[in-house]
Amino acid sequence: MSTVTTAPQRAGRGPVTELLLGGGRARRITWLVVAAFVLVSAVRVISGEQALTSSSTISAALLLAVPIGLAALGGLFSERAGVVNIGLDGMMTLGTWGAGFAGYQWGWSAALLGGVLFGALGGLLHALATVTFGVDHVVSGVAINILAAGVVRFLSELFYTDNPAGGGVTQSPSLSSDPPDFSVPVLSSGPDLLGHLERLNWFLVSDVAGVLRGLTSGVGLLTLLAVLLVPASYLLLWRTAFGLRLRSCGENPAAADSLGVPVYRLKYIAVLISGALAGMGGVFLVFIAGIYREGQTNGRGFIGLAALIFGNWRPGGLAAGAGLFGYADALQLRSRSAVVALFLLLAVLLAGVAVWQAVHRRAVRAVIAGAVAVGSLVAFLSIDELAPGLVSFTPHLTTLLVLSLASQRLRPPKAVGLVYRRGEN
Amino acid sequence: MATAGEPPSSGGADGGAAPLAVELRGITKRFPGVVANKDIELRVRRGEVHAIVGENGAGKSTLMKTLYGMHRPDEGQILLHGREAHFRSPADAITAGIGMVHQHFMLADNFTVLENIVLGSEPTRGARLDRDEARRRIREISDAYSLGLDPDAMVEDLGVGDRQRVEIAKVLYRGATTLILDEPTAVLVPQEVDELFGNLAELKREGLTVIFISHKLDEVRKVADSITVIRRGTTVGTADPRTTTTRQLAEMMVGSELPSPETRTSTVRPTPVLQLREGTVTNVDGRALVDGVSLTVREGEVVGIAGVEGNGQAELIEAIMGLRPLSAGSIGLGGEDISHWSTRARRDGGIGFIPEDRHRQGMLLDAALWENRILGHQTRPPAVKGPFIDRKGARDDTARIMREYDVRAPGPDTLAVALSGGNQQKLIIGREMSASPRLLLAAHPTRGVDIGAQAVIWELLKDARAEGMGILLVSADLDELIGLSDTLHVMLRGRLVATLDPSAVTPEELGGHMTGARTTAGAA
Amino acid sequence: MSALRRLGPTLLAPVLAVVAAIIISGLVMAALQVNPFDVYAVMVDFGDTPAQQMTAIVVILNRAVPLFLAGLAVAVAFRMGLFNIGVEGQYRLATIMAAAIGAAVALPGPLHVLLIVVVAMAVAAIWAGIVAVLKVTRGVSEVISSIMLNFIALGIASYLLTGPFRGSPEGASIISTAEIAESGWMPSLNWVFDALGLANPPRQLSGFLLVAIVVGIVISVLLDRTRFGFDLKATGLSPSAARASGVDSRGMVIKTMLISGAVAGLIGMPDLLGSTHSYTTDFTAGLGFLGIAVALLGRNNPVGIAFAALLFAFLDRALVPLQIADYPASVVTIIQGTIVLAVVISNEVARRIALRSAERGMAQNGPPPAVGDGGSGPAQPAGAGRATGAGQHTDERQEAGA
Amino acid sequence: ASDEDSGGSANGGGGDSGGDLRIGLAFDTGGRGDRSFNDSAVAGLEAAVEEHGGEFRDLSPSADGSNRVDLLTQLADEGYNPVIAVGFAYGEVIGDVVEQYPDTTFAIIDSSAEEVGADNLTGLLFAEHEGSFLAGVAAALKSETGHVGFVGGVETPLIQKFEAGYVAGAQAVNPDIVVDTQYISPAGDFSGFNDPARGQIVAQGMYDAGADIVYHAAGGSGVGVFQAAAASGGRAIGVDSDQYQTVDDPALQAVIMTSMLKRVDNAVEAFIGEFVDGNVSGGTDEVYDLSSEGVGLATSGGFIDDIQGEIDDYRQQIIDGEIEVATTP
Ligand SMILES: Nc1ncnc2c1ncn2[C@@H]1O[C@H](COP(=O)(O)OP(=O)(O)OP(=O)(O)O)[C@@H](O)[C@H]1O
Ligand SMILES: Nc1ncnc2c1ncn2[C@@H]1O[C@H](COP(=O)(O)OP(=O)(O)OP(=O)(O)O)[C@@H](O)[C@H]1O
Ligand SMILES: [Mg+2]
Ligand SMILES: [Mg+2]
Repeated sequence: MSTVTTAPQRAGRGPVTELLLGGGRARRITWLVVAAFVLVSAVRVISGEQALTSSSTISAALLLAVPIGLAALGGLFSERAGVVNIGLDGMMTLGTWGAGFAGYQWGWSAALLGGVLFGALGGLLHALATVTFGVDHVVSGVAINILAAGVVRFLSELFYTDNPAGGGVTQSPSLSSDPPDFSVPVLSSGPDLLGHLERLNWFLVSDVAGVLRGLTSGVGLLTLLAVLLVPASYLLLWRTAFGLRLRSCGENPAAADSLGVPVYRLKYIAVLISGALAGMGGVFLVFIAGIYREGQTNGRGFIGLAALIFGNWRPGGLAAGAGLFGYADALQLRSRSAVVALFLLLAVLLAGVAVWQAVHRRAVRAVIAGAVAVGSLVAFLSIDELAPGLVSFTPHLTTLLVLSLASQRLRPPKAVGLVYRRGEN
Repeated sequence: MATAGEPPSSGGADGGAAPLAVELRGITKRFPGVVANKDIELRVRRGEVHAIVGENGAGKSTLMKTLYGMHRPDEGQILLHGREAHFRSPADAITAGIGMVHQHFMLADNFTVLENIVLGSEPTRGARLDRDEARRRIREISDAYSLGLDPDAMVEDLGVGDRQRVEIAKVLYRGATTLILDEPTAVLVPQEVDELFGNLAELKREGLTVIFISHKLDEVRKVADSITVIRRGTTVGTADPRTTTTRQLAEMMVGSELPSPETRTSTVRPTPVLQLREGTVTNVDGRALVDGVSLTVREGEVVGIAGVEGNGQAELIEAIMGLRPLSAGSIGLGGEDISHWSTRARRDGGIGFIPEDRHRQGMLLDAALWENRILGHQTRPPAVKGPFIDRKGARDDTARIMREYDVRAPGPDTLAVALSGGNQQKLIIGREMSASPRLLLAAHPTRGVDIGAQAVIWELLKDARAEGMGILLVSADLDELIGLSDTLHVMLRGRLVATLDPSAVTPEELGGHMTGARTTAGAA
Repeated sequence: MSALRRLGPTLLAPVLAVVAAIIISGLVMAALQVNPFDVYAVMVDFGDTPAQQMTAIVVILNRAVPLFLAGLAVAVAFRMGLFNIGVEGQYRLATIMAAAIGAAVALPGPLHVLLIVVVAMAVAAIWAGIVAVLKVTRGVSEVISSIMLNFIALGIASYLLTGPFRGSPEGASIISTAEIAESGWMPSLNWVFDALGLANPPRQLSGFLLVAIVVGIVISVLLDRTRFGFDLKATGLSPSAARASGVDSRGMVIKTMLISGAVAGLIGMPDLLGSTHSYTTDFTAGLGFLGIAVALLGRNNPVGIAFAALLFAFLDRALVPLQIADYPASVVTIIQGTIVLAVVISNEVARRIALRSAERGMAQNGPPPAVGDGGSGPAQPAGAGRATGAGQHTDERQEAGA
Repeated sequence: ASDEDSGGSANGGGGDSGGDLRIGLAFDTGGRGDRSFNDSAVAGLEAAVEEHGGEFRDLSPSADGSNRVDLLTQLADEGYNPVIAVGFAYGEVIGDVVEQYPDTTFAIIDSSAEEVGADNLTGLLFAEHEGSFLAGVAAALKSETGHVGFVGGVETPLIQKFEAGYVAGAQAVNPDIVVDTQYISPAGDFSGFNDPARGQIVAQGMYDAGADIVYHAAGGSGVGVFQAAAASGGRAIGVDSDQYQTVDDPALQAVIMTSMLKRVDNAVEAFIGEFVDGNVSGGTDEVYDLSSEGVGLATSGGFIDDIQGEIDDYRQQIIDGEIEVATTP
């Protein structure tokens, strides 16, 4: 056989990633998480900001991350099948309405079903436009966002004005039953061992306890489901024949078609799942509020899209993106002074970068990183509390910073966004 | 002997003991406004290698797509082993034992070899994709037909030869008994072609039927048991490869003589136009893709670079164009050091570029021809006046190119995507020539182009050379390389490993150098 | 003649689109048990008196101006394949900066306005430039960074408005920047009505209409007639081919985002300079997102965007009369969404029809006749090509075949 | 859908007698059916129509509120008089409109007319800080942990008035009380009025930190605050309308200790009454405060019956001017 000498080409890594990510992938990630955790714990001890790792913050982070993560998962299915989904937010909106409508009449399980169904309807429309009619994916998504806003308002007018059960044009009556939630006995309820540990404020130990307690107390059914959906999506997309076929539609639909893979049908299924998951994100919001409320999604669909890209179109990655966002958001909602402690975190991180760059004789970069590190330190020491306007974008800025510090090895599905027409390739 | 002008006789002309594996009767396929296939007849015997030849756009691929169920014929019948078949999709054709290797690779780059092969017919255990089973079966096929595949390699990391074999494995994996290969050799070097033919022989021995499309008539005669010639959408006849000459075949196809790429007398002048010194290109991991290459192109000289694809030729060309940075070494253009010039400056400085992949680097497919005329020449007349685009100038000059270079299209406002590959290529060449570059980088200038257009392109290159243009030619077509070049380098793993005299070397020798089978010692 | 033929398919799309949109949204309305004919009648009823009709036109134009600018900003980036979702943040930040600086300085008339506009353009361009720089240097996807920067801009604007730029008295129900002096106001265009002998409506026709027209023309020329525009279009169509042709793709990303941002900076100006004269917490939001829809509807082409902006403005105006006529406001939103989808679908269909006819024209020229087969192209009377009216130049066919 | 509502006015057949009362109402974004502010205004209208006859027409602005001027001018054009604008957002645009229609009488809720200075515009203002003071009193009296909270929707001057009064009230009862205050979104980002999930999370943080009573002025996000209260066994104080009545979930009713009432309905009804009587002075603001029962505390559910006496004391002190409640935190 001829020797083909093209060796694997891997895109370059930035310094931070290189520093932290040597070795096998699982090991690298574990190490990274542990290092980050120790760092945060240390910052908590130094700054005295208990909110950094309190169970209250962590459970809030989980609540904030779940709808974003569900939207991102929705995006994952659709984009892996080659269909860009800017309409996630609209599908989520439909999901909130469906959940409210079914929920006030038949309780929480119907709400879940209703929201998922309504979201899927949005997906169906998107599939119809993009797959059958070959409309530009972004255009269709934008149109669905506009349309969804009108549809939910219209339906509310139809069903909720003068509804004896309550509600109005901007909100549904209350759900007639609440979804169950769980706390792990002994650890987080009853004796509440973790809560005890958390209150000791020990370095690392209390942080671990806080995080664990945040993740194990009062966890809603849907949260549990959403968390499970992440590995489930991975297994479905990467470990089954169905997943392989679905992904092939996003990589090279013509190749898939030539092997008898029903590309159109799969794209339809994927976009339907996408809408259903986004709708489930909407259901989650309805569960928290106990009602449907117009405008409840507040752009979370877009954040979900960002989390999807952040996570390199992978379930684990997007979960990390949603988690990071949720954490930063929870922190700024919990405590404005805790946000200031992030400056210390940034200072430490950038100092590390500066040293790394200096070792590699990249003087300019080292100096820049060092200067910013010093600036962050000064900010940490001199600022007590940030103005509300400035705190409000903590999660967004954090996401952006992480993205620009970590190097980009993003790999979108190759045929994503391209309209596939059989025989035109 | 060729029987032109009439459908193939149904009788067993050459001791036809073998029954028909595939029979196409009166196939007609219309696209909006185009009749791609008209009343085509094709008979393929079981266990033979049956070649289909015809110029670009003759309708070969369309016919094969019909047979593979990718679209339905408007008229006519498909018979498999004597029984009529109706395919609604490739899945039906696959079930019926037909497999197709497409003209353009149908591979997902971001998938592994295994995933590409099993896609659509995955072995499963429960709901899970059974990778172990898949791996086992692929190894089996790979060993049986000596394809040498690594199931877990990423396709993006493979060279063309390997990709080709992945395509074949895809078909074999599905248990196809009839294989369609659409121009499988266009991107292969002779050794790889030989290996492929070895594989085909293997398949034939196993009783498989192969339908084979190629523009390389020598090859066709070498490997095929029988030949069907298609011209402008319809069968013009069949031919017996043992009794028909290449020339006769070509005449059946296009009614013209077979062109040859031979150069006339040497026109090399002493002034160098391109001087590359110790040029090195590394990838992001720091591995050298082009490793200390030095070469000189003089005025009126064609310098050919031979090499198996993926040995750094593409990177070399890109480095000279300024599309990749040199990590070491220098590039001189007519005495000036251009190592740090931008691509635009290099173009302005007199470098013309015929890219290897015309769709990716040479054209804006969704733009009109006159806009494509401007591409790469945004800084100079006649297409541009100051900071503004001169639409009229560009249109007029496009019309001139179309006239002078025989680009067949309705007019400068036609979208480039509507042109056939050969016509696109002629437009690119015309465009690059009209700036009268000092140096022309020509990468695979005739790839996938039919022999008619090929001849035109060769003539154009020869004329340019005679006028004193320096040409750096990269090609996988060894006849073309040997015929056009004044100097011939062989590139292997990023280095120039041999310099050969084109007048003395045979394609087989050249192929030996390219794969490293021969050492550089005896090279001219 | 040939120009008309070339125009044929181009005109077909919008006409088909509007017809389809009317039919589809009519069906949707019928499904919602609303009489579409009545709704359409209300929509096109601009009032009884000339003053009312002119008012309606002014309302539409005033709404169309920022929509047009927003669409233009999005389209510039779209042309080269960049998805600038960040127009929203860009114009909001630009407007508050411009409002604050405009209120802080005293300059003679036109200069004052010019300064405010330039500040707005610069701020928005810088904000968009961050997206470009992050993309070029760190490979951050412009989709994420512009979404994130939208929120960051909103936060910063909020901080500036409540903090350093606060101009409204303590306790006022709306927080705003200090009011810009009258020299910094944009005069209205209502003299046009007098000049044309039309009824002068009580509403002020935004003077920014002229600016928008000029910007539209400039952008149109820039995109379609200049080398820069060619490079931009080429990069959008095929980044790899553009690079091979000598386009500096990184530089293009930055330049394009700067231009897109600069146009985005203008979005808030009609309101700021024409009516509010200060930035407030209630400053019109969401124009950046609508701009995406407008740009896509207008197929990234300045003239198309102008029509799309007018269409949106027309639909927006109908919101009030429809409510007066007892149709729920949500119907209008539904119609808007439906029209966007309908227009887009019919665009697509029209494009395909045009492509078909182009192919047919191609076919008349035949599959390329073989070399040396000189002149034996498909024997067809030249008229056959014309008869199909496919918008192709049959004349050249003779040349090619000969 | 809205025709039956507006047609539901006492006197059928619009415009048959020239002297008929035709009232125009322009909603804040959110529009009719928000079960709060806008609906309260409608309730006032309905009561007025009940009393004086006539009809009314209500219009909702577009989602981005860019057509507020059109709503007002259309209503005036159609001959509606008086025209009432609901929400301070109209404050910015109403000046030009009232000038353009000098013969129409306008009123604006939550925005001062004195700034505009036109004599056909009346501002209907509320002393939210006074009502909130009482809410703070109630919270402090009822709190067992000495720790209460306030969740604001958007950090606007209006909502800050609620915060200022509440904090002052709580501290008046217990100077050592801990009052957590937090806004869901900063000024200019109106999502804070419509995000129950964030409302829940913010309030939950307060309960987690030890607060047992949380007062919200967060519009639609408030239901999240109630959810958090229910989940943590705390209590909450509603706002604007009697939310004990408007929340239809019994589990949430159980945690709504009281609501700070803002009687938009009263204000609207009173204004129309003045209009009918020809008593609208114009160019001035009418402030609805404790003394005029424009603000107050709801008693539904009976949770604050036991402290009613103390609350009434404070109310009287405010009415008498003995306590001056600040309007900014
Ligand atoms: N999907 C299609 N839609 C419209 N026309 C098509 C399509 N596919 C092919 N054609 C037309 O059919 C004709 C035959 O094309 P085909 O691809 O079969 O040629 P070919 O013989 O394979 O050429 P080549 O040697 O270049 O591969 C062409 O002239 C082309 O115009
Ligand atoms: N979807 C299509 N619509 C219209 N014409 C098509 C389509 N697909 C292919 N063709 C036409 O079919 C002809 C040959 O198609 P094919 O794809 O084999 O050519 P190519 O790859 O462009 O050229 P080559 O292989 O010779 O470089 C061309 O004329 C092309 O324009
Ligand atoms: Mg072909
Ligand atoms: Mg071809």
